[in-house]
Amino acid sequence: SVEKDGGDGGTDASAQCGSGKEFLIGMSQANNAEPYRQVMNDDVSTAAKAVSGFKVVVSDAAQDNSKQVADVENFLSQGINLLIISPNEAKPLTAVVKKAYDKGIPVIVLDRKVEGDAYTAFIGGDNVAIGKAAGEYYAKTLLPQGGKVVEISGLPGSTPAAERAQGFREGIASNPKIEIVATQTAEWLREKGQSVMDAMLKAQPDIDAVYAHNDPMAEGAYLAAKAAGKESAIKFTGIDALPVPSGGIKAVEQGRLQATFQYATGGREAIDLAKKILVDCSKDVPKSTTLGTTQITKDNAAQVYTELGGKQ
Amino acid sequence: MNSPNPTTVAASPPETPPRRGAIRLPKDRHAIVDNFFRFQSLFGLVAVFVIAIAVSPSRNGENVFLSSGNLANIVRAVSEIGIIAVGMTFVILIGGIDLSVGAVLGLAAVGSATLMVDSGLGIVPTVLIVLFIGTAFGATQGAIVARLGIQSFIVTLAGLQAARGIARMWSGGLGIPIAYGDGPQEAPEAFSLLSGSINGVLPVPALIFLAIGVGALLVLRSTAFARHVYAIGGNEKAARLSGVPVRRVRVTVFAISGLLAALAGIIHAGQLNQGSPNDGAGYELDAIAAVVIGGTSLAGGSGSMGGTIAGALLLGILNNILALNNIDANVQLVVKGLVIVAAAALQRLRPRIA
Amino acid sequence: MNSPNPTTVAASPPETPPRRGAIRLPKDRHAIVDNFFRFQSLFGLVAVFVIAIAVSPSRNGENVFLSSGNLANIVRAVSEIGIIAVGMTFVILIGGIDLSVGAVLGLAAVGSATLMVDSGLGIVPTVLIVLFIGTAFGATQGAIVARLGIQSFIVTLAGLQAARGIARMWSGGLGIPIAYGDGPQEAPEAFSLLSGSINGVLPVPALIFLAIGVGALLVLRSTAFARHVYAIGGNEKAARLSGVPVRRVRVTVFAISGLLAALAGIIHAGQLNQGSPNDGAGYELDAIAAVVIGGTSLAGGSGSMGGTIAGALLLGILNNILALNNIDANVQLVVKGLVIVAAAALQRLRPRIA
Amino acid sequence: MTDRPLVRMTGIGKRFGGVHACRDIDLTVTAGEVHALLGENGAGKSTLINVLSGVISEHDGTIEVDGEPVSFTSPADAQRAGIATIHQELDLVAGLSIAENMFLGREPRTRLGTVDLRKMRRQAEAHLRTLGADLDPRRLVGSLRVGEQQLVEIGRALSLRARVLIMDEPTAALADAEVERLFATIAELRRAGVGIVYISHRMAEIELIADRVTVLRNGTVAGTVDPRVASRDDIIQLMVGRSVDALFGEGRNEPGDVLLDVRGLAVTPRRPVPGRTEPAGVDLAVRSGEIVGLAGLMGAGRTELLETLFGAGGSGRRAGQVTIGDRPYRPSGPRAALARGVAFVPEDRRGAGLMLEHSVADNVVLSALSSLTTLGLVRRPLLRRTVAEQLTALAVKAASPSIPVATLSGGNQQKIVFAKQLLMRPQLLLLDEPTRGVDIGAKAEIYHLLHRLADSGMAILLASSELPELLSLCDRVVVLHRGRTVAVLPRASATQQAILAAANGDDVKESG
Ligand SMILES: Nc1ncnc2c1ncn2[C@@H]1O[C@H](COP(=O)(O)OP(=O)(O)OP(=O)(O)O)[C@@H](O)[C@H]1O
Ligand SMILES: Nc1ncnc2c1ncn2[C@@H]1O[C@H](COP(=O)(O)OP(=O)(O)OP(=O)(O)O)[C@@H](O)[C@H]1O
Ligand SMILES: O[C@@H]1[C@@H](O)[C@H](O)OC[C@H]1O
Ligand SMILES: [Mg+2]
Ligand SMILES: [Mg+2]
Repeated sequence: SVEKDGGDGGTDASAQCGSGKEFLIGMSQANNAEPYRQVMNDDVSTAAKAVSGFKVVVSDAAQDNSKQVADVENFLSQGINLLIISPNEAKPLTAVVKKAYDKGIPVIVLDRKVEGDAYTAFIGGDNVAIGKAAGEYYAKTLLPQGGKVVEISGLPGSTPAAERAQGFREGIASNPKIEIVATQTAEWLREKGQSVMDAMLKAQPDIDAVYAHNDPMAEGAYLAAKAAGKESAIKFTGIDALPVPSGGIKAVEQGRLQATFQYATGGREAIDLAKKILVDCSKDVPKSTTLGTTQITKDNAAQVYTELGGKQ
Repeated sequence: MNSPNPTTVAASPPETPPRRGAIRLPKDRHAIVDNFFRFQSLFGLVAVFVIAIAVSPSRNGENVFLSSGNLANIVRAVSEIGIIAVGMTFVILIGGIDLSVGAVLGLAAVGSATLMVDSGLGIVPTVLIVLFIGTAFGATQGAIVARLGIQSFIVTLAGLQAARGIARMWSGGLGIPIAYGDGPQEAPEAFSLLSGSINGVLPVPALIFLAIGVGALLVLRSTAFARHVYAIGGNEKAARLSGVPVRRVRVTVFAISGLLAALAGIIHAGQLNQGSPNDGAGYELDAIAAVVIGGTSLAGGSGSMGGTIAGALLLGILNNILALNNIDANVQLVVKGLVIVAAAALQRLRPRIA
Repeated sequence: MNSPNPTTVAASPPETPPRRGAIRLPKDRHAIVDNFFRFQSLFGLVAVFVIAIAVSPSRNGENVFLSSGNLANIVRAVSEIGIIAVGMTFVILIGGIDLSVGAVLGLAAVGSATLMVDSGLGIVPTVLIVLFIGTAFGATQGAIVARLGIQSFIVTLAGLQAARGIARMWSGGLGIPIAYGDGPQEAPEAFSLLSGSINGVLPVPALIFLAIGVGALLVLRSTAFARHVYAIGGNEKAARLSGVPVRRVRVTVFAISGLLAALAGIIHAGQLNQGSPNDGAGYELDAIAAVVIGGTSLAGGSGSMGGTIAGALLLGILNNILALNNIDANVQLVVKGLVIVAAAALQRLRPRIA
Repeated sequence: MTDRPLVRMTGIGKRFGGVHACRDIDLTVTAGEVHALLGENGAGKSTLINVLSGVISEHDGTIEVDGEPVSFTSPADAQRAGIATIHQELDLVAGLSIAENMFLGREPRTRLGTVDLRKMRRQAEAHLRTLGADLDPRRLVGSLRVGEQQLVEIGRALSLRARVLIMDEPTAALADAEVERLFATIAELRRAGVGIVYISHRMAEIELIADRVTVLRNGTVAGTVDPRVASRDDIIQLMVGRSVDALFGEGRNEPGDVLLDVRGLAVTPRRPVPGRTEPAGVDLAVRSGEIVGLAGLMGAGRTELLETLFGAGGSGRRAGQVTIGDRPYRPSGPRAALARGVAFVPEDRRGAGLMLEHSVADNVVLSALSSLTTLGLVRRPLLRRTVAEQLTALAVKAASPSIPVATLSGGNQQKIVFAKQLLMRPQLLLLDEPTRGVDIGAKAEIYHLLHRLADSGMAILLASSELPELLSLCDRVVVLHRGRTVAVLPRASATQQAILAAANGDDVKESG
């Protein structure tokens, strides 16, 4: 008989909670190649080191839903005590996350949701809100007189790209003189940001600002403008604000970007929750935590960098 | 050297009844060695399998790697790559390559989801349409290769881009989730069987992969078509002179590859309950790797389907055992590279015929 | 047969005047056609160039595509792929393939940044070390191919993974930013020249690409090494029997590919002011595409460096003109696919020799 | 049997670029005749039969089969019309078995639609048996010797049961015994009313089996003669436009010191390759200025011996002693052999000798590159001059040095392989079937050339399956049997019978 997998009851529950025990935490990452996600891994690992008994294993799905399903299955074979997952996409990972959850393994979902409620907790930012915050910054602070904006978007089809585009439009709605003159994708990548900007500098006469869906693309666009001698005439903003040397905060501090908006990884928060669940035996953890964003400009860059524990 | 007397070959008069014994392969050392090496395409797989058992962690005294659930997962995880690799084997045997398979998988996944969810079609029409799209896509590429004489690498690289672009446009760029039920915007429940298992042991995709694999193995063993495939890859001119319909075979081969990539896409959608235009990115390299590790030559003309199946399983076991041992993802990359070379070296132990 | 004394064959004194007339191409229609098709590897480039001019938007009455700044950008944008493609041409000419180049680029970019910023080395030692690493990596792959007889596809696919893994471990997974200055953790200012231009017109990477391209073109035209490369790709056995040091040439060719990939990595770091382990992902396919569009056969033995350079520029122009016209990303993919096939078809117009 | 022609070709013409390979050729084939086609290398023989066999579909002129005009667009068309062809170059698929090759494109099917392997094997075996080849039809063609492959090609053509059978140099790779068998088969076919077009450069064969001879010259018919009436000289005259002078026995210089000395050479391969006969006790010596022949039946190990001497044989343990000029000689590979002044012309020119798609010039200079370069840079003018001289000296018929070797006629391709090795100015020249497919005029020139090379002090070791060639050319003939030296016959005592007896393993007293 053919039957659907999963839902076969949670007998294989995680080890009993309590202090002084060893816990294996599986961290299933969607794609290590993105700096944002690498930092998320680092945040998880660093935070876990501070908790005695925690051991974290990170797997990399390299942007492949199927691979991520297999990664989680492998975690289950090994017998992890808790799963942290930053899903590549929601729907495809829902079933396997449910499978883990139904086995009694606590699951913390980071950054992108899965469907339904078969997980222990979700921690993530709100991309529409971030896009909106950026839009409002454009409308009120960056381009109060209006101007021509070029949008460099993330990977087509990814939710953050869609939501950041949508939020931004909501944010600039209050200032009709702001015009998005072109949108091109650079697939989250710095080098693509550069080459896309190269072409746009030719095609678009008077660009006032570049709204990039993340910092690497903003930096790439900046480099292109610099090569054309236009870096001071155009303003650049990004999103992510990673507290690492190659991140957006430093770029703001050093004057390349005008602003960036924090997209928190939730890594530390996830380990905090894990500790509550595994060590403190807490039954009642918040089902959903939305991480706020911080607007970073030259004024607060250095300070935020330190606050977030950025390495000098 | 107790080979049959070579002089008799030339000198025996026609009346002499053929020395039957001499025609058979001599059952001597060479024959044994030969027979042993017939299974060479399995050497790497066996080696990796044995190592995997040895280094597997154990849980509650049980070897985790060997647990039936884990083995099932392995076959399930390689099933899509495996199905694609079966089609790729035909393409590589004629000396071609098909880089479009991953993108066709994505297109098929999007197609499956859209047709069922948005257009409200049933499973059978959906599957037929999607398989047709994949086959037509492959056949078109094959026709371009065969008619215009452009290298298949270029044609299918372009095909990759085109299929990806079409899939993105069709889906609006976003993954199309598949919900099951009888309502509008819902897919027939039966489709979700693709993510199920037979008796809770053998995952359906794994079953499909093995069925396709065995089927292809038989095709390659016993059809005239297969001989034409080998002939084109081995010596195209000889094939043409012998009246092999070279162009038609070429088109057929690419059509098969497209068909199987579309099938993998349907399975992909069924397993993941979604069709996304980015599905299958990079699968082409994995599939080619499976074929080549299986001992098929990229130059065409030599190789086997059994090798391909073994190659796909080898890659799956490798991924699995590295993960089971909690190897860091980056270190995994390096180890995987080394093991792949070692496995490929095992497949080559036998001296080549000069 | 009024041939001169045949003993001259072996002992021929160079003084014997050769019968010039017999060797010249007849100056008839065929010769003209032949000469025309000698430049066939440029056909696609010329066509795409003309189309680009035609469809380019114009600004203040000026053709945007043709503006010097834009043309410079195009060459800059393809310079890394172009440099890699030059190395790839050698590899493909011997009938191999090098999938590791993108990863080696990433490794080299990380190396450049780390050595200058973290280890405080100067530009010259940094560049030398990084180039050495790339060369050694390539040579190792070549040695495995040559010694163990494993197909280069597999060896370099493994190499890709290994290089990527090493780069991630070396850099901790994140990009290493390059700041300029004299302080600690700062790279020498001169390194930033890589992102600059000569006289504000010719970008430095473009210059390097063109220099390497022309250099390789001359190498391929006039060295014994190049003839060995072609010979191995044309008929390896014949090459070996003719005394070509097949293994050594093979190792050298992969070493060149590694060297040039590392060079591209250094340029990449210099252009982006950072070295990230993920740099160069997928560049291998673009580089191979440039080579193949340039008319070099993946079967080895035939092709030209001029074709490769033209192929790289063609791809660059294509990307540029699509972006200039602000074409939707998904449509771009499809259009790109179609144009690539059309360009490749142009390169094949000439009737093949049966 | 009637005299109504099975096939009538009228006004056939074909150009390749600037080369007019055939022009205005008429040819008929009647049932039950062997119609021989003769001509120098490049005369247009293969082109003409390629037109008839559907390989070349665009040409001038008309073809009639049984009086009906036909136009073939593919080899399959011609096969359907009852015309089967054995092409000059071996065009088999190495990765398929003998049976699969013989039935490629028309595999017998079972009721399930699968290939009827058993039937295929049985029929393949039967056809091979007619030719006296005792081969397992399941063996891969890639593991066969060249001669065996030739038999498979012939068997394949026979299996088509054609009414017109075209044979383009079918015996080039065969030894005498197989040739006899083939002729017996041809006689049977002729009796059955099959019309045969037979191309060969071996005059003796033509005299033996041809009913009619058409001679091509420079792409046109030079004449059609009755071989029973016309003399060999007449035919040669028609072919080359002059008579070919008597070849041999001109005053030869006294040979010098022993250059190559081989004693008890034996190779035990690390992993034996079925069908290869490695040296298993070879003794021979070649002096400078001497031409020594290697004789033996198919598979006697001549090729393997020459390969071993060139450092290109299989790897394995080696016993015995080889010296060149008194210094031990054990090359690690062809490169090392060339460095010691040893050159090798392999038997399989397409597989081992040439880069077919590359230009004539590139092929000619490949071995000698180091003498044509300064600091790794090729000296073009010198290269061009050298190539021109070599082509002229060997009378290669090529439109230009820059055309691909693949477009040369078979015999001219052979000359290119030759030219390449001679450029190395070796002290020892190893030749494996050097005149295969070479026309009679060119053969004579090669013989002259070999004599002169020997006179200039070169040592030559030559393996050939054409006994007359060995007998007339060599100072001594070494006979191999199963990889061992079984006889060394000096010129005086070397007769066809003596060689054959030794080659068959009959006891022969060593002499000389
Ligand atoms: N495909 C081709 N392209 C260009 N030239 C060709 C081609 N095939 C044959 N030729 C030329 O046509 C002429 C006739 O060649 P053909 O092969 O018919 O000679 P042949 O009489 O069979 O000689 P051989 O005895 O050496 O086999 C030669 O000059 C040859 O170089
Ligand atoms: N089974 C095999 N696998 C690979 N190569 C083979 C095999 N059998 C023969 N050969 C190769 O074929 C050639 C010998 O076959 P060929 O037809 O030349 O025999 P021959 O010349 O009649 O006999 P001889 O052995 O005396 O040279 C050699 O190059 C040999 O290496
Ligand atoms: O840069 C980030 C990208 O890598 C991730 O995939 O989505 C969120 C982005 O901010
Ligand atoms: Mg011929
Ligand atoms: Mg031989």
